[in-house]
Amino acid sequence: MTDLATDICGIPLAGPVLNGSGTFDALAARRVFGDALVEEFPFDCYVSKTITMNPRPGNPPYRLWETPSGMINSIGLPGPGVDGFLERDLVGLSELGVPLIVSVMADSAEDFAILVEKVAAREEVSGIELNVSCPNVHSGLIVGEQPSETEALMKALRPLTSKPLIVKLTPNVANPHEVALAAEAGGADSVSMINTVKAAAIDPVSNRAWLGAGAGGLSGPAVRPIALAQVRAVSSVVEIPVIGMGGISDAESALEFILAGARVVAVGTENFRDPKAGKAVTDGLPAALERRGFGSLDEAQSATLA
Amino acid sequence: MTDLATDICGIPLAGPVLNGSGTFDALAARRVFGDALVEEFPFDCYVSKTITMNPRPGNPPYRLWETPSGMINSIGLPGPGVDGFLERDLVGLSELGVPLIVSVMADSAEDFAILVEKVAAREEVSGIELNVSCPNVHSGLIVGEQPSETEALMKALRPLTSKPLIVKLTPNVANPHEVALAAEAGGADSVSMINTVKAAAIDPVSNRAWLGAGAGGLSGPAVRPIALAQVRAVSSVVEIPVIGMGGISDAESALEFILAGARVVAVGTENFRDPKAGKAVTDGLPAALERRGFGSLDEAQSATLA
Amino acid sequence: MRAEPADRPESPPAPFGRRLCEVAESRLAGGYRIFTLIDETGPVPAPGQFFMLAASGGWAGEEGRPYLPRAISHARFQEVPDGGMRLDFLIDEVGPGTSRLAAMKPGDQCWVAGPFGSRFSLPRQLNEDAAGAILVGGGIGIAPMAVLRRELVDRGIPSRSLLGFRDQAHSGGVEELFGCDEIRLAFEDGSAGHKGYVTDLLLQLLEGDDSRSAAVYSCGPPAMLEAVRQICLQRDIPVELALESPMACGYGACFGCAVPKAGGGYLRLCIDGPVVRGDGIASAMAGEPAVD
Amino acid sequence: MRAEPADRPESPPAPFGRRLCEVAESRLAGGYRIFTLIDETGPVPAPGQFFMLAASGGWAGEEGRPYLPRAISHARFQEVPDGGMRLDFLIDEVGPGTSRLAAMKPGDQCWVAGPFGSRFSLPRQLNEDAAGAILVGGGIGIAPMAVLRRELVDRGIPSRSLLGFRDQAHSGGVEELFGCDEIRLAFEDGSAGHKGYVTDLLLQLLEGDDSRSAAVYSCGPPAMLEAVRQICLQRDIPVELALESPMACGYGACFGCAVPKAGGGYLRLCIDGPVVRGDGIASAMAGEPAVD
Ligand SMILES: Cc1cc2nc3c(=O)[nH]c(=O)nc-3n(C[C@H](O)[C@H](O)[C@H](O)COP(=O)(O)OP(=O)(O)OC[C@H]3O[C@@H](n4cnc5c(N)ncnc54)[C@H](O)[C@@H]3O)c2cc1C
Ligand SMILES: Cc1cc2nc3c(=O)[nH]c(=O)nc-3n(C[C@H](O)[C@H](O)[C@H](O)COP(=O)(O)OP(=O)(O)OC[C@H]3O[C@@H](n4cnc5c(N)ncnc54)[C@H](O)[C@@H]3O)c2cc1C
Ligand SMILES: Cc1cc2nc3c(=O)[nH]c(=O)nc-3n(C[C@H](O)[C@H](O)[C@H](O)COP(=O)(O)O)c2cc1C
Ligand SMILES: Cc1cc2nc3c(=O)[nH]c(=O)nc-3n(C[C@H](O)[C@H](O)[C@H](O)COP(=O)(O)O)c2cc1C
Ligand code: FES
Ligand code: FES
Repeated sequence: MTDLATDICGIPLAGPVLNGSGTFDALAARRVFGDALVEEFPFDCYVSKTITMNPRPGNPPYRLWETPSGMINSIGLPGPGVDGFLERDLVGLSELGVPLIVSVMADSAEDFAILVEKVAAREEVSGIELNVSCPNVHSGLIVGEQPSETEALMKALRPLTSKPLIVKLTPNVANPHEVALAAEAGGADSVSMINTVKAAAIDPVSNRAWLGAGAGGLSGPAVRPIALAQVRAVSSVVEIPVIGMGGISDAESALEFILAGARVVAVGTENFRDPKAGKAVTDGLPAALERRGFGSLDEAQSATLA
Repeated sequence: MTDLATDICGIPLAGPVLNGSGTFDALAARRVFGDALVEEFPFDCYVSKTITMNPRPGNPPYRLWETPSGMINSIGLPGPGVDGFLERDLVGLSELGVPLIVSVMADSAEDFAILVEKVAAREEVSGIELNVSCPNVHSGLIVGEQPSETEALMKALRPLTSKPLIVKLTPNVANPHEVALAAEAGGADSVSMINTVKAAAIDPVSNRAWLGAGAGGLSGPAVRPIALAQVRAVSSVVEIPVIGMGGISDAESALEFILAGARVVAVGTENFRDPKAGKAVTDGLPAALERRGFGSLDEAQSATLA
Repeated sequence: MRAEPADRPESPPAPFGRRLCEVAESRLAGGYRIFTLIDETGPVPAPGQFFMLAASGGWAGEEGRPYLPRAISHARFQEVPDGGMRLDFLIDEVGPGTSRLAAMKPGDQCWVAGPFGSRFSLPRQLNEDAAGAILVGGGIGIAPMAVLRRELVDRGIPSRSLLGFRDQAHSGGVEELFGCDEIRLAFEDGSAGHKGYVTDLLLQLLEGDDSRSAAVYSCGPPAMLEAVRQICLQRDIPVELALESPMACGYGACFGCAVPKAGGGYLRLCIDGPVVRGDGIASAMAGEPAVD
Repeated sequence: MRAEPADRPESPPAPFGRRLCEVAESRLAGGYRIFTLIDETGPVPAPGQFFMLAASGGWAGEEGRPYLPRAISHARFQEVPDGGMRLDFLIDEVGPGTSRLAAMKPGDQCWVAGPFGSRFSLPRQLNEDAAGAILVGGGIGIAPMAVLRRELVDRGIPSRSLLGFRDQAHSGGVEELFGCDEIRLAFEDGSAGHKGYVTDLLLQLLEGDDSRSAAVYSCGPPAMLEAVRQICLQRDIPVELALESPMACGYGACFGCAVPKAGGGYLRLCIDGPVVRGDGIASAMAGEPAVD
């Protein structure tokens, strides 16, 4: 059996498969599936749903729309707010047996700083992902669209913690590598990508926008070719590791991201089709590596794409 | 039978269905299908493949990759160059019995100007589409990514002809409406959108980039939700009409674009699946309009999306 | 008799992951279709619970839809002597997902995850004074009502079922899923039973009855559910509704199935429902797709 | 006898659009599969031409692929007394598209566009001194060779067929599609016929023969085609090859099927091919997907 052990920003991982933020609520899953969820936890590292300063109800329904080979969501970051999360949820998440990355997002650099400090202070937390790219929240400027804004934000947050800071990039820009380079220059330890692609749908009956929030973000296999292009463009210019995602549905597609330059991968929408999708990806990796002629995960991670 | 007659930038059309540039070679189709191609021509207006200054061989193979509900192409604008096109192809295209829009693209404003002047001089030509968005040609700056560049280009070209100038927008920007507003400010008569979305694929055998040119553009139903969002974002801010496209595969999806704010639509990738796809869209429109409660095409065109 | 309505009975955890189950049968039932899966590993599902289903081959039509699994309530279960269960589902073909499920043939495989979600309470848990249960079902919503009715019969709890349909085509499954005891039908087109809405029957019943001893359960189209909810709220009658909402995952992962709560905010219908108390939500019509 | 090799015979225009044809039969043929469509409106296809095929239901697997139609050469046609044609196709299941086509059952419908592309020339058109034809086929590439051979038999033109296979599993269809006259087989694994490459047989034949009277036709894996091409070019023997390349449309619309021309630039294989002269292209291996 091929050894899949690896690491991301110094966090040791039993394998290269994370979940995409917001696509797997481990606490709800434990309620539904019982302790089997923990015993067979499908990811090598758990990324929380994006946490905000204050509790948020999320966007009005409808929040989902199925598309050809994908879906649009407009969830709007419902959640208990950072304090509720740290008080109530973190304990449960620390029982999962895998390293924990907490995703945070705020409207201002000041609030981002508060979130980072509060979250980093907790020893259960191995890393922090900065969501500067959510298309479903009306927070005015999307920091992640501007390299200069991204760099400034990173410079402000970097001194606050020695824990890994991961910047989640938006795909909705002309040149994601510029934003990635800015994140790196500002001190980011890693970039994760892609977040969802801006998308819309029309109600088949009422002729109005289907989504309660008007528009949302596209995910699933439909966006995989877009994600692969962006992962490749970014990983070929930055030194920091890339967490690749966008439409990964099996080991083969996960390996494509690694060949495109990602160090590790995350499974998002596929979790909705199969609660154990993360495990299915991991289980398929040794054979997928072999089919493509790699003796180890490391070989594939260090392959460079011609 | 519902009357589908409409117009785009003053060009009267028997119906609202165009082809996407580069997705239907009417001259080749006539060789293959004979005169039936002309007798049952599937579009209400024909848009040529993008024409360049000089003949181009196009990109090395492979140029195609099938994706979940879509495809990536990296064709690279092969063609006879503007003079070859005007000498040899235009006569054949003028026999199609529908208005003709010629798509052009150049590396510089000067060359764009030459193309526009040469093409506009021909009476067979009803309008000119400016392709400032092709992801498959390495021409340095993609004009269509910068609102200021787009506006400057338009201001340079506008005085050269009174024929309609249509700007084909790239989807690979954070805010397509800014580019659209710039095109409008520069004097464009219409914007067409979306061109293909930057995408990549990995060779399943060699672990290299599959496409000869490294990357390409995604099209087909997979991108439809992205196109709908962009058409909506653009049409809600510009006054000029929008030509909507991106994954249209039937009358229902065509109508979604009209509800999102497009005046007319174009069929691209679906032509590859069905050579008469344009006609299938047109034929299905009356029933689709009725299903959604519209008495006429015009009613749908003037509906505003809540 | 307890002083306070107790919690609902607990439902067992669902097997983690999804599993392939074989299609044993598929048959027309009026305008609907009933198909049967053989589930060898799942626990006995409770009334109101649902499964996420996806045909294992060709789950994707001409255009990459259906892509996500579809939430479907079970309409009946029967334990099989040599282990496992027969699960019946009642399907209304409204789009690519339900059509693909309905097209499965015996021997085909179907991905199954679940059972998921909350179950109906027992009448005494809903209302300590309950004398029995009133079940109000409409259209495809008769499926969970049929399961609840069976459980009540098994437990010896009296129930009366009021079932409403637009027309004969939208009444599939009644004969097969319901016994003939204590059932009253309403057809909007007057083709059988009472001509009109099922809520007419409910109102008749509640007028004759002592409302204080009623416990109402309902599943059906949003407009019907909201009418039932209003009738009960106005009379202070405890009511549980099985709602629908677009779902991607069914187990709390996507936050997509939001339904507005009574006090503001949203619940996740897949884990906080699909069975909710009438006074717990803002409306039965807000979280539903705009289907007629 | 004409002084100059003439143009290829013209192929009739394809019906504009695509049409539904019924699957009449589907059967295993060694490691391959042969299925039969009833085409009621298309013209008789010429040897070398191909069709774009897509199963009409479930053309899209778990993940929205296959999405585009697939280019498939016909392997045989037979006019049906009451109008129309039986079209046989030989299928190698290498991915989602060919697998879905192979899974079609009698009575299923299949979208068909075509026949498309160029046909093989007749021997005298290729080489005015031709005494007959040498057909070199490999693997799935025996399909167009079989059609060409039948035409030559019908026209009374002598031909010899050399067919090469990796192993028995990759030799499906030989018995059914070829008569037993003048056929020589090569198997790389030595399981039958000559042990080795079909090009060995070709070399033997050309050594014995007067090369000046040869006209060679070939279809098969890229490496085999390139070997045949080199053998012929070196000996100045006119050769026509039926190539493959990824295709989206099949009728010249997408410019995706580029194959490098001898003098630089690219041809569109769907309309300038799939049958090309050996000296017209830069290599038989450049426009092919990287399949083994
Ligand atoms: C808990 C629960 C239990 C259920 N139990 C049953 C049951 O027992 N039997 C049963 O038949 N159904 C049941 N349903 C409903 C069933 O899940 C839906 O009808 C089904 O998901 C529809 O899928 P579809 O692909 O057939 O139709 P869709 O194409 O999804 O269309 C259904 C309607 O949804 C809207 N819609 C949503 N998304 C889209 C989209 N992307 N494109 C087009 N339209 C869209 C449209 O208004 C359309 O009319 C249940 C639902 C829930 C939540
Ligand atoms: C003129 C012509 C005639 C032909 N005649 C026949 C015939 O008679 N019988 C027959 O069996 N075949 C024939 N073919 C070949 C056939 O068209 C291809 O094998 C078929 O298109 C493969 O489709 P697929 O979905 O089964 O496999 P794909 O998944 O398309 O895989 C086939 C190979 O193509 C590559 N590939 C290309 N795109 C992708 C992608 N998006 N994802 C993964 N891999 C990809 C891979 O290397 C893979 O191994 C012909 C081709 C042409 C051009
Ligand atoms: C329902 C849903 C909710 C999501 N919520 C978040 C979120 O809270 N924070 C975040 O950074 N990304 C969020 N994402 C984006 C995913 O983490 C991931 O970047 C994206 O979906 C692409 O991967 P996929 O195609 O595998 O789903 C969400 C995606 C979906 C589908
Ligand atoms: C094979 C192919 C070639 C294309 N060539 C051109 C082109 O020459 N000029 C252009 O402006 N757009 C070109 N496009 C983009 C289409 O016109 C259209 O904008 C895009 O494909 C989205 O529409 P669709 O999803 O319906 O195909 C091409 C698209 C494809 C698939
Ligand atoms: S359906 Fe995914 S959270 Fe409820
Ligand atoms: S396959 Fe489209 S041009 Fe040849």
